[in-house]
Amino acid sequence: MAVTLVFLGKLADLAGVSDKQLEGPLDWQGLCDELQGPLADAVKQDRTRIAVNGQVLADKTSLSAVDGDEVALLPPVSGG
Amino acid sequence: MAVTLVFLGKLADLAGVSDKQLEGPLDWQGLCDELQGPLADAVKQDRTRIAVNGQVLADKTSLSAVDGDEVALLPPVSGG
Amino acid sequence: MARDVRLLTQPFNPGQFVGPFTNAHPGLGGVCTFVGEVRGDSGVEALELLHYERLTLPGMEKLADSAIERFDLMGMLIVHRSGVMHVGEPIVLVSAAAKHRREAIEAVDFAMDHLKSDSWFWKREKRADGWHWIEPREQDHDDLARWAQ
Amino acid sequence: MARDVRLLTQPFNPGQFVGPFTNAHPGLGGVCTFVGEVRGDSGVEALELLHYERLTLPGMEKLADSAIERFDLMGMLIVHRSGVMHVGEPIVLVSAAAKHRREAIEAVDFAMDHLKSDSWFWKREKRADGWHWIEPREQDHDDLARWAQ
Repeated sequence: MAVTLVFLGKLADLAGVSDKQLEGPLDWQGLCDELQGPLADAVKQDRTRIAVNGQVLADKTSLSAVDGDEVALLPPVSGG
Repeated sequence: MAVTLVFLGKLADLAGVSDKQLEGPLDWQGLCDELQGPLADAVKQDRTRIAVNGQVLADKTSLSAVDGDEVALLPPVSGG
Repeated sequence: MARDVRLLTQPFNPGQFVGPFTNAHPGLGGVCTFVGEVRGDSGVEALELLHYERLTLPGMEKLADSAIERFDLMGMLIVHRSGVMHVGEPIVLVSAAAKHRREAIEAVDFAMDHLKSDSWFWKREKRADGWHWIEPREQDHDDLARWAQ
Repeated sequence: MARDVRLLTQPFNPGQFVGPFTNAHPGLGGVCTFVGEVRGDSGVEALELLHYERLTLPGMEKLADSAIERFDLMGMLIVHRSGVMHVGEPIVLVSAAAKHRREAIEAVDFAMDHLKSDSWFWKREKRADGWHWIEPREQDHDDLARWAQ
């Protein structure tokens, strides 16, 4: 069991993978420490949001995930 | 050859027929003389219009039809 | 095929017209379609629409042309019934094909408002006590006024 | 059947959904349908839509529910593609069934504006020089703002 990070849209391109396992617990600072370069910049952008187990966080810096959680990193949607 | 009067919508009910032949020429006064009762009243109403050979008259009192013409009496449309 | 306008006296299946209309416009962005049917409420047993050959179809063709121009459509399809219809039968079908969705949707809205209150049809409804001629509703005139230039 | 929302990963034929949807609502006055396809202009060879299982379908279901309530619909159908699509393939189908035409047309307009700019999809286009991620257009945000309460 771990925290699963899911990269959506262009974040998957920047990460080079569509998902990744991290050891929990994971908070916003821990996430920022984990990511580097353009991927870290994109995740920190205002319009990039975070969902935990399908619930979108109102404030992504309040992230608090534990082993077993799925943390999705959501760049701005382009719509259907 | 004659002038053909065509009664549309409820005017056909009031006339008891859907069309009728009259000897031409036919003007507005001649038409009014020809029709009676509720049918005459309905034709004189502002919202009832007249078309000659498929052309709707801007002013129905300018009617001037000759033998061979089709004169349609058009009550207010109800739409499709 | 920019304009396809038909006046039918027999029941029709909307799908048989919309498929070929869509396929006739390769490269389109979207197709909006409205199908109006005889409603089942309010005790109406049947509906009759009467038309006048020399005005009704030419009027619908002019309406389609003006929608095509106003909304920059690739094409417009109008199929309208005349005659006696029963609950659940389609009365009217309007489809607009366009590069962009808003134009297609607005063109259908525009065409329906005009067909409902400004086309050459006379309508009567059969209820338990017989046939009744129908006048246009106030709401239809209000709808039409939205499109005044 | 008030709400029918589907996320498909394979090409679909709009007619196969609209017919049964219409038949499932006897007594309706009208059905408005919009079908959006991959446009053929501007050098796009293919389009890919990516979705996120835990948000995309639930989001569309919530959208359908809110349209049904806001426009007093008898039913709403939303079918949306995900995956790689080519020119001419349907991307999205929205149908609204209602007693009256204006509600059906406005509900489709509302649902399409939300789907185009406020649904959980990420889009990229393949051009001669490769794949490009697409951001929402300003126009889409303006369209959406029309529906603010």
